[in-house]
Order: sequence, then structure tokens, then C-alpha cells
Amino acid sequence: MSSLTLLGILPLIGALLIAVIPAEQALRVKQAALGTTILVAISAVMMWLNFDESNTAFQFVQSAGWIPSFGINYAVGVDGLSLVLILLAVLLTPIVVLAGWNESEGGRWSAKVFYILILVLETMMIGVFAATDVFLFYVFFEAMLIPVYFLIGGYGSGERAAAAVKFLLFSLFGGLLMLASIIGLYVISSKNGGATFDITQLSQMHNYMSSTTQNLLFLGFFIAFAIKAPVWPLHTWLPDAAASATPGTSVLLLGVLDKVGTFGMIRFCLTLFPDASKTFTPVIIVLAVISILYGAFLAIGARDIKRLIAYTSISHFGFITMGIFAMTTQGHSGAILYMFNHGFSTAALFIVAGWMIARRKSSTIADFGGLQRVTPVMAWSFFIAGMSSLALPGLSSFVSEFLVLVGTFTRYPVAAVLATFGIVLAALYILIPVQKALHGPTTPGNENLPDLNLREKFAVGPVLAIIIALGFYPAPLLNVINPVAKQVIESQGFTDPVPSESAGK
Amino acid sequence: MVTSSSLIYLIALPLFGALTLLLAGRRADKWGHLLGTAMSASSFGVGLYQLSQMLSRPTEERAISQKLFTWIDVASFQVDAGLLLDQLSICFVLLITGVGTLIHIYSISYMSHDENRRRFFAYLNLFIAAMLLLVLGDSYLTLYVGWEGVGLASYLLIGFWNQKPAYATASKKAFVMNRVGDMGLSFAIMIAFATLGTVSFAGVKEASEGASETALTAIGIMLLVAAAGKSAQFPLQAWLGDAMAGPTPVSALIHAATMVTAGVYLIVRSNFIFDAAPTAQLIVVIVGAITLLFGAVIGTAKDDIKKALAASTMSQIGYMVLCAGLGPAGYAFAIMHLLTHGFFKAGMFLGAGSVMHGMNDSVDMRRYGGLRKFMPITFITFGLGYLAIIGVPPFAGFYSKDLIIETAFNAGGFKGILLGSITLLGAVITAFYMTRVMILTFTSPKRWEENQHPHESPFLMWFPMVVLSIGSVTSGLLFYRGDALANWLNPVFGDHGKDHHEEHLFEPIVVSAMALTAVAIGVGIAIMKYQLSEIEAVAPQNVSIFTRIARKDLLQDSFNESVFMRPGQALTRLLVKGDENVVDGAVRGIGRTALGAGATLRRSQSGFARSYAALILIGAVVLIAGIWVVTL
Amino acid sequence: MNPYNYLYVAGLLFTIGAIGVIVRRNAIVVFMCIELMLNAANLTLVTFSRINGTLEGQVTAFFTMVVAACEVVVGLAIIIAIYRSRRSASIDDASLLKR
Amino acid sequence: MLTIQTPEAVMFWVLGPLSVIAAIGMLVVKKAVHSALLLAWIMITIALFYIAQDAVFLGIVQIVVYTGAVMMLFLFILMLVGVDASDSLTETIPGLRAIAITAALGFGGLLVSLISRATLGRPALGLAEANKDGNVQGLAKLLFSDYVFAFEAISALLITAALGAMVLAHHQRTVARPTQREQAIARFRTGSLASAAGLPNPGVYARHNAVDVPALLPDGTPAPNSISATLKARGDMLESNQFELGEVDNTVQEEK
Repeated sequence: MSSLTLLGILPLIGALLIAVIPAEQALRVKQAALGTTILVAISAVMMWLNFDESNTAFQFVQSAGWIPSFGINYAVGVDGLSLVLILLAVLLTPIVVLAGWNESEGGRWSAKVFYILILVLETMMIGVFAATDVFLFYVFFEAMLIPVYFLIGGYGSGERAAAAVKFLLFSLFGGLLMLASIIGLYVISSKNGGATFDITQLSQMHNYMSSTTQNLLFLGFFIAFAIKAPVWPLHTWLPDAAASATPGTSVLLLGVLDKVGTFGMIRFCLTLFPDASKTFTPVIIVLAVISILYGAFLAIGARDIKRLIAYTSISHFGFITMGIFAMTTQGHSGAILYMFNHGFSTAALFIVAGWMIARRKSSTIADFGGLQRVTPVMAWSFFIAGMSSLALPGLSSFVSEFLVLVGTFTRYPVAAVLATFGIVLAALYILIPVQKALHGPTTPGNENLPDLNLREKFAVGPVLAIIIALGFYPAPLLNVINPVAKQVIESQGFTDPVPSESAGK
Repeated sequence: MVTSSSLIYLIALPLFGALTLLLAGRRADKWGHLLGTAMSASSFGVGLYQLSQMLSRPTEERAISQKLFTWIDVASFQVDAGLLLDQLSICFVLLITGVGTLIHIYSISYMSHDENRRRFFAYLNLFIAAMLLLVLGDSYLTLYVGWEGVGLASYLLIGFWNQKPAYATASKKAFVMNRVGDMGLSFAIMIAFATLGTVSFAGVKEASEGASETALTAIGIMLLVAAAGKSAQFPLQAWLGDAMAGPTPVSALIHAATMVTAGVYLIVRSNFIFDAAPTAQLIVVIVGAITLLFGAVIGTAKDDIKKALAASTMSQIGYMVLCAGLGPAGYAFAIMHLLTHGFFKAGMFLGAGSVMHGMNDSVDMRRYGGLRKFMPITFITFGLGYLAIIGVPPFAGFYSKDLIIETAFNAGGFKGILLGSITLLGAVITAFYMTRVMILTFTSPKRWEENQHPHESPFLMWFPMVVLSIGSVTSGLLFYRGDALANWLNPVFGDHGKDHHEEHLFEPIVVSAMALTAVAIGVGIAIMKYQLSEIEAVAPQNVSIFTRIARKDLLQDSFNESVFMRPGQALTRLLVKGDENVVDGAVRGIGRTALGAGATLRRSQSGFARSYAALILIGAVVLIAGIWVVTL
Repeated sequence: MNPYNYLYVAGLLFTIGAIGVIVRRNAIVVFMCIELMLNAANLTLVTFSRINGTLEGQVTAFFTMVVAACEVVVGLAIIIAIYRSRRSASIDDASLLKR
Repeated sequence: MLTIQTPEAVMFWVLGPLSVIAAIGMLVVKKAVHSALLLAWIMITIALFYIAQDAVFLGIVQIVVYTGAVMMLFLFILMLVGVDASDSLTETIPGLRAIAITAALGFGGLLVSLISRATLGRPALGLAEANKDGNVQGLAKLLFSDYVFAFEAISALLITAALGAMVLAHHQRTVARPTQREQAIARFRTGSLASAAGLPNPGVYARHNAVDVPALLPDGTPAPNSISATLKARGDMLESNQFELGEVDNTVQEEK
């Protein structure tokens, strides 16, 4: 059994362990969940250390027949792209558990169920990024919805049931289109050298498709992923879901689950349908630019802090999508790095916003005010997270955002220029809530809010540390990412644009 | 190029101070200001050491660099975290750390009553570190880090008293307008990478030699946008006046001496681009000229002493930008004016702080008057700074401004005459409004309430003022003598620096005479208008439309509000509504359609078996009709 | 005469039975109309049997009769059960499907 | 080759229209009993058609099973439900009747049109050949050879249906039947002793002693609870006021 499979199973074992703990011992349940997730995170970091950066093929592979009659395998493996995202998932999960220590209270079910759902979700997240069999990926892709559905619908706030259903319907719709495309791929593969779901073999199939077929199959995949990584105009589920879910769930939802969308665009859309990708690139770039500006404007207009963060994410996902389809190494590396960084900066924002909401019992920005004087540590945490969100140089998001912009500019200057306006809007959508919530006179009712306790400091500390550290030294991740980015770009038949003025040198 | 491993200490020391003070929290309240000052001072020490090292090396080996690590390395996009200390940077390093240390010392006393003094010093240290990174970075991207870093520090310091909503808004405004400028810098870097394939200073310099003028013009214009944002140049000047919301030492350090001059640094640093892009240069000159007058006009109308000084800063930076835009002839003079301005303007701001300190934090000059007797040291140091800024020989400003005016006239042709006249006009207005400040504050009869007790500031406050006033007296001559500064900086500007325009429109002595005449006119008008006539304690309202517009900062805020802010807000509201009703509405519409279809079809499910039977019959009819048609 | 004429009669009877099922409300009458339709179908079976010269049609008709008998037994039992609980033999009163 | 003899044609032309008319009658008569009688007539007609078409066995079975057993069942149930109850023929579901008749006309029209267009491609054969050993023998040969499994399945179905009918018609008690003792206690505990001695018998003190006429109480008012609940529910209770004694008539009338 490969270490990757073990990594995926670990959370499930934790979930089983929790299942046998009586529901009344909530503290024991939480400790077990935290222990498991930390163990998983450590294992994943070990895997990272053993990862061969120079090798662009899948590593830690394992393959076993699952449904042989359809050529479906349990096949897993990681390359730089999946590794980064798996790291993101397993690092965020313990933080979510620790930060949302009391989140499961007030839910429809017990704390036990909450943590079992989280752990099951962690397995799915690892699986979805590790799967190298398209069918297996699809299974994880859809199965992932189930724990999230219950986490939103069972433990959220406000109109949680409606938000959960909206999320589920959007995702299912996309998933259905993708399933149709997967079946189409399967049929094509069975006509051309043997039915298979193996991603590597399927990536040769585009040679056998007509351009119409390829375009249609591409759209099936792309729409599913565009819903997941909300690209305008398929984004409206996200603010509702994020506003209704618990902060921890929102972190996993925006931080990790939505990355499946952008991950899928690289892993499936680009790899399987290179020609269709080229056809649709202009449209997608336009959508990405719209997402960037649109998300930013809506974030500026948002009154609810959770919705605000959700809208900023739409803007950021616009950047990621743009970087992916810019088809330059810089854009690609930047996009992949952005996925990781966005996970952490959004996590920090959501975690701290969650604490603010829990203390103030309101998520309306106007209800806060003057928190910097009352709860300085919490205010600073929010501020640093916000600075990361607006991509302040020196924080991790800057490197990725700038790479995306530079990478896009060399091929699509107009799009990059328009997207750059997003950084001014970013300053607005971060500084407006900062001003309203943290600055100004202390709003009545806020005078006695407690500052972060030790547990909360331990939860947010690592996130901020990673944000700052990666801002100054992104090399550890870039070294893993670059080979993948290069390989994808080359397999698409692209080369980076040569500097126009120094071509002669 | 000589490499060194000690450059990082310049930045690391204040950064360490900032992080320590922020992380230690209230525990550091007792000694925080001392640590902050010590870190700044030791950074200054390192700077002096580097200067001595530099002086000991031959001219061509004076620039040294340090590569810390590879920051970003993606295919052809390679950026090192590298530092570069050359003759240009060292001027800035010493200015930043020197003036910075003095202002740290001043702040110990000035902020002694503020319970958050530790945090203030943390921000100051953070600023010093970021500013040093800005001037030491060896590529545009590392510069960008410092560039936004100082923006952040400026934001934090302007909003230091952010419990007042107006101050919080001012800090936000500063950050956002700076971001507009930063966008320009982003564009510049992107264009540089796309056209030249590199973003390091050395790389761009090398590649620019063979590059087309179009690309370089684009880069140049974008760099100018960046400089305009940071240096409060037209049209991104509106934030500077509001930035006076910060504590006065901040205004002195950031919004007078150092950060706002970063734009000038950027232009001078990018001399190889502007030299090859005359169009961009021309725009630089235009922007500088407009700002020069713009700031000066605003300065005449302000009754708030800090805002008057801020307007003056804007105007003086206009001089620098204009001069930097004049190409090789001007770079050194721009830097010279920048340095002398750093001394006298910082000194004057500290003086203003001292006055406010003695006047219960009042900033209204119409409520001052006759403070000469009560604050002699402040009066003298401020007065020396005043003489420097209006350009009275042999004070510092005389030399630097005189050179700028001369360079402007020498720009050649009509352009030269126009620019020279503008700079002269600026000198008149400068002399006028600075004299006004002096008279209103110090020499006119007192207009303050009886319950106020103006008093001289303590030693820790006047000491830095004295040091700075010494600088504003001597620095000009120091730099001017034998073209000391120009020769020192020449290696940075390559060969260009040497070929001065030898054809003078006017002899230097004539220019000096004209400048002095201009000063005399300005001072004379001011004395007539203020010293020899009654000053009202409340600003008169029955004034001309021009005065009113000038008081409103020449409508800059109204313009921004009506052109950017309001439409932006309207657009935001529109999009929010649109997202709710149109985009999400479409989604909900699908849902409603499904529900509606269900509700309609549900009516057929009446529960009456007979209606079901009727449906079956209809089905049978359809079926049989089908058969009938098929078998036809 | 033509044996197809029996088919016309069967078709008419079937149609009339169908109308009866729809327009009559008394469950027993509805049931009788169903029987009428079954009989019409049987008549076609017998007629086709004769036309084709084999007995298979008659066998099928025989089975139909038996099934119809079963159906009548169960159906009437249901009517009785409903009548007992609702005191009505109108099938419109048994419209619980609506809710 | 089948040729149809004149007597059969005569029979068809007489009985065919009659059966169709009877079927239409089924739709329009108000009383279910009349419908049942008309249906019985149609079934007999059809039995005759069977016999005329060389399906003697089926004809007999049709008469025995349908008109004998099935129609008896119908009538029996009708009696349980109420023979006299007549249905209203007004339509309560709007538009249904129009839809039904239009659809049925279309259906019938299409059917007839289809039958008229259909051809077998060869002349009709007749059953003379198949029935040469006798109709019953021919059927039996098929039923017990080719169709024996279907036959057995059908028989199982019949038994199941019988059981099912019993289950459905069986009234399951949900509470234990009260004993006489319990009933007596319950009567005395109702608060009023009026019913303690049990309900009055119908008509005992009245001038008519029929079961559907309420008894008269000693004060001359009718006692509705003297009537069987079933009769009351069915609405078969007679008005009692015609038997009320308004004022005691003291004049003695001779009954001749």
C-alpha cells in the first residue's frame, strides 16, 4: 500500500475512533479529531520531504483494479500540483479544528457527528487531489459534497438549509455535466485502443476526437469546475454558502474545496483537451477578468463580513483562472501558488471573522467598530490576513498574484491591465471593513469583548506565520510547482513569449 | 560589482525593532521607545560605516551589492532578493536613518503622553525598514516591496489615532491613492518584463539600450504614475493634505523628508529609461510644473499650519520632479533639493509640532501669534528652515532651488523659458506663503485665548530641531561646493551626467538675482498683507472665488469624489443589486420555473381517479393516432 | 357479411366503456364499465381467433375472463371496504392521492 | 375459407346495434341497478356472438361466469350499498365530460378507421378446421399443453384473489368487543338514566310497527334513536312527524 493511500485512510481511522467515543464526551471527541488531523498533517509534510522535485511524473503511485469490466481502477499518485493542494488541505484541517473548537455547538447534531464529517471530508479532499483515475476522481468529487452539505445544513447559521441545498444543486449540476463528459471520454477511449479511465492514457485521446466533440467534452468539464471555483456568473452559491456555514466549514469550502475547480481546470481541461482549451481561452480569460472586478465590487458593497470574504474569493479565483489560461509558465506557477496562498489568507480571514462574529453575535460589519483598541491581537490578526488578501508585497499572496499578472501580461496585456485594477479595488474592499470594524470609536456593546485566548492564538499563529514566510521565501513551494507548470505549458504546445525588445540578444 | 554581506543589517535592525515591539505588546511599553530609537540609530551607524567604506574605494567600485536569496524563480522570471548600495542609495540611507533617528528622539518626548507610544515606535521602525528596502532593492520588484511597505507604514501612522473616524478615513484615502500609483509601478514592471525580459535595475539598464522608444516611454509613464502616487504629484496629490492627520513627527519623517520623495528616487533611479524616452520626460516635467504651482497655491490659503507645510512639501517635490524630468542635467539637482528639503522641511514640521505642543495641539495659525517670545528655540530653528526654503543665501534651499531654476531655464527654447518662469513664479508664491506662516505664527500680535500657556518644548524635542536647522543652514553649501554632490552621483547616471548643457540662457548670476528678486517680492507682499495689517482670528469669509477655491484645495477632493468615488459607489450599488436580482435572480428564476411547472402540472394530479382515467384515454388516443399516422 | 364487423362493435363498446369510466362517479358503475371494456376486448380476441382459424385467441379470452373474475372479486371487496369507512361509493370521494 | 351464413348476419345486425344502444344506456341511466341490468344484457349478447363465432365453450362460460357469477356479485354489492341510491349525472370536475367525450370520439373514430384500413392479406379462415374434434376438446388440448403453466398461474391467482377479497372485506376490530357488563356499566354512567334500560324498539308504541319508523315516546315525541343506525345512515328513516300525536284526539273514531 502506498503512503498516499495510507495518508488518505488516516482520517477515516480517526473518524472510526471518534465514532466509538460516546457523544457526551465532546472534549474527548475534539481531542481525537485534533490529534488525527495533526498526525495527517505531519505525515503529509513527511511525504513532501520525500517528494522528488525533479520528477514530473506521478509519484507515490498505487493502482488496483476496482471495476475491471469498465477498466476502472483505484489509482492514486501525486505530482507537484496535487502535492501542493494536498498539503493545503491537510494543513488547514487541524487549524480549522483548533480554531472552531466550539463551532459544533448549536448544530442540529452532536459534536461527534461534526468531527466525523470533517474527517471524512479530509479523506475526500486528499482523494480528489490524489486520484489519477478519472472515474475515481469523479467519485471523490461528488462524494465530497455530502459531508459539506451536512456541515452547512446541520451546523451553519441563518438560512443554512437553503444555502446547503443551493450549494448541492449547483455542484450536482456541474457534476452531472462532467459525468456526461467522462462517459464520452470513456466511449472514445474504448473505440481507440482500449477502454480506460486512466488520466495519462486519456490525455492522448484528443488525437482521436473531432473538434466539436472535444469542445463539448471540454465544456462539460469546464462548467463543473467553473461552478466549483466560482467563475462569474456561476458564483452565486458561494456567498450564500459561506455566509451560512460555520467559519471552519467556510475555510475548508473556500480554501480547499473550491480549489478542486481550478485544480481540475489544469489537470483535466488543459491536459485532456488541449485544442478545446485553446479555442475557449479568450472567453475564459474574459470571464476571469469579469470575476476579478465583479467580485471586488461586490465585496466593496457587502455589508456582511462573511459575504465580503466570499466575494473577495471570487475575485481571487478570477486571478487563478486567468493565470491558468494565460498559458505561460509564470501565469501557471502563479496560479498554482495562488491556490495555496489563497487558502491560507482566506482561512485567516474567515477564522478571525468567525471569532469576531462569535464574540459580537453578529456578522454585520457595521456592528463592529474600534476593535483595535479592545481586542488588539484579534484586530491585528484580521489586519494581517486582510493585507494578505489585498496582496501586500512581503506577504504570500503578492508573489502569486504578481506572477499571474506578469504571466498574463506577456500574452494577454489587456486582460492583465484590467485585472490590475483589481488591486486598487482590493485595497478598498479590505480597508473599508478594516476601518469600520477595527478603527473608529468603539461601538457601544463592544467594550468588553475578550481578546484571543491561547488556543485561538495557537490556531491563527501558524497561518499568519506561513503567510509571511512564504511572502519572503516562496521557493519551497515554487520548486515543487515549477516543473508541473512547465510540463503542462509544454504539453499544450506553448512556449513563453520572448521579451519583444531583447529578442536579438 | 563588489559584494557585501552587511547591507542587510541596515534593514534588519529596524525591522527587528518593529517586530519586537509589536510582538512583545504591552510588556515593552516601558522601554519600547528606547529600543526603537536605538535600532534606528544603529542603522544610521551602519549607514555611516558603509559611507566610510564607500569613500575608501575607488569611484568605479563604490557600488556594492548583496544577494540574500533567490526570491522568485519561474522560468525566465527571476527575481533575487538582492540589495544594492550605490552613491544614490547611500544619500537616501543616511537621510532616512539620520532624520529618522532625530525624529525618533523627538517623538520620545512628543508622544510621551500617548499610551500607545510603543506601537508608534514600532510603526516608525517598520517605516524605516521598508523605506530602506525601497532605496536598497536592486530590482523593481524588491523596490516594490519597500514601496508598498512604506505605504503600509504610512497608512498605520496616519491612522495612528484612528479612533477618530476622519483620521481613519484619511489613512484609508492615502493607502488607496497610493495603490493607484502602485498599479502604475505594477504596469511598469510588467511592461519591462514583457519587453525587456528582466526587472532588475542592472538588467533593465542593459536591455534598455537596444529597446524601442515606445516600450521605454510606456515604462516611463507608468513609473511616473507610481511616482505621482507616492510623491503626491498631480493628479494623485489629494491624499497628502489629509495625511496630516497623523502625529506631527510622522508628517515630518514620512510626509516631508523621506517617503514622499520616493517618487523622485524612482525617477532618478530609472534615469536610463527616461533618458531614452523624451515623451515620458516631457510628461514628468509637466506633472512637476503643475504640482509645483498647485501645491504653492494651496499653501497660500491654508490656516492649518501642518496643511500649509504639506502643501509646501507637495510644491517642493514638484520642483524635484520637474528637475528630474529635465534629464541628466537635473538628476543631481533634484537629489540635492531632495536632501536639503529633507532637512529644512523636517525641521519645520518638528517646529510646527513644537508649536502645537505648546498650544494645546491647536493647529490654527490664526489662533497663534507672537510666539517668538515664548518659544525662542523653536522660532530660531523654524526661522532658519524658513530662510532655507524661500531660498535666501547662504541657506541650503538657495543653492538647490537656484540650481533647479537655472536648469529649467537651460532646458532650451520656449520650454526653457516657460519652465523657468514657472519655477520663478513658484519661488514668489513659496516666499509669500512661508512668510505668511512665519508672521502668523511668530511675529504678529498674539491672538490666542488667555487660558493658553505657550511654552518652549523640552530638550528632547528641540535638540533634533537644532540639528536639523544646522543641516538646513549648511547642507546646501556643502553639496554645492565644487559640484560635490553632482560629482558624487555621476557614476550612477553613467556617461549622461557629464554632458551638461553648456549653453546658458542666462548666466548663473542672473538667475540667482532673478530668484532673489522673486523671493523679495513674495516676502514683501506677505509682510504688507499680514505684518502691517490686522489679522483676523477667524478666517474671513467674504473673499474672492479664487481664495475660496484655494481653500478647498483647488477642488481636488470634489473632483475625485464626483469623478471616481460617487460613480464608483453607484456602480457598486448597481452591481450588488444586479448580482442579487439578475445573476442570482436567473438562478432563482430557474428554480421558480421548476416550481411553477410543478405547480401547474400538479393541477392535473387532482386525486380524482376519473381525471387520471381521462389522461390515460388521451394517452391512448395519442398512441393510436400515432399508429394511424404511421400506417397511413 | 364480414367478420370484421364484430371488431367494429367491439371497438364501439370499448369506447363507450371508456367514456363510462370517466364520466360516471359511482364506483360500481365504473367497475361495470371496466367489465364492458374487457368484454369488448374479449370479443375481438374471439373474432380474431375465428379469422385466423386457430384457438389461441379463445384461450387468451378464457384467461382474460378468469383474470376479470379475480379482479371483480378484489375490486368489489375494495369498494366495500371504502364504503364501510366513508359511507360513500363515489370514487370522487376517494381522492386522497391529492394530498 | 369462411363464409358467413345469413342467419348469423341477421343475428349480428339485430343484436349488434342493440348491444351498442344498451351500452350507451349504461352511461345515461341514473340508477346503478339499471346499469347492471343493461350490462347483463350486453354480456348475453356477447355470449351469443361467441357462440355464433364457433366459440361455444366460451359462450357458455361467458353466460355462466359473467351473467351468472360476476353480475350477481355486482347486484349483491349494489344491495349492500343501497339499491335505490341514484347517482347525480351532473359533472363535478369542470371540463372532464367534454374532454372524455371528445377523446373517446377521437379514439373510437381512429379505431374504426384503423380497423377499416386493416387487412390480413388473406381471407378469413374460420374455425371449422380447429374445431373438428369439438371446440371444448380443442381448447383443452391447448390449455393443458402449451398453456399449462399459464393455466396453473391463473388458478393460483384465483385463489389469491379469493383470499384477498376476504382480507379486504374482513373488518378488523381495533378494540375488544364490549361485554354486556361493560355496556350496562357504560349506560348507567352516561349521566342520564334515560337510556339505561336500552334503546327503544322502533315502532313499538307507534301506530305503525315498521322498523323504519321511529317509536313514539310516552309524551308522544318520536325517538330517532329507536331506528337502526344503518337505516339512518342510508337515509331510509321515515319522517316521524306524520305519526306524532299533536294533541290527543278524544273523539273516538270507529274503525270500520
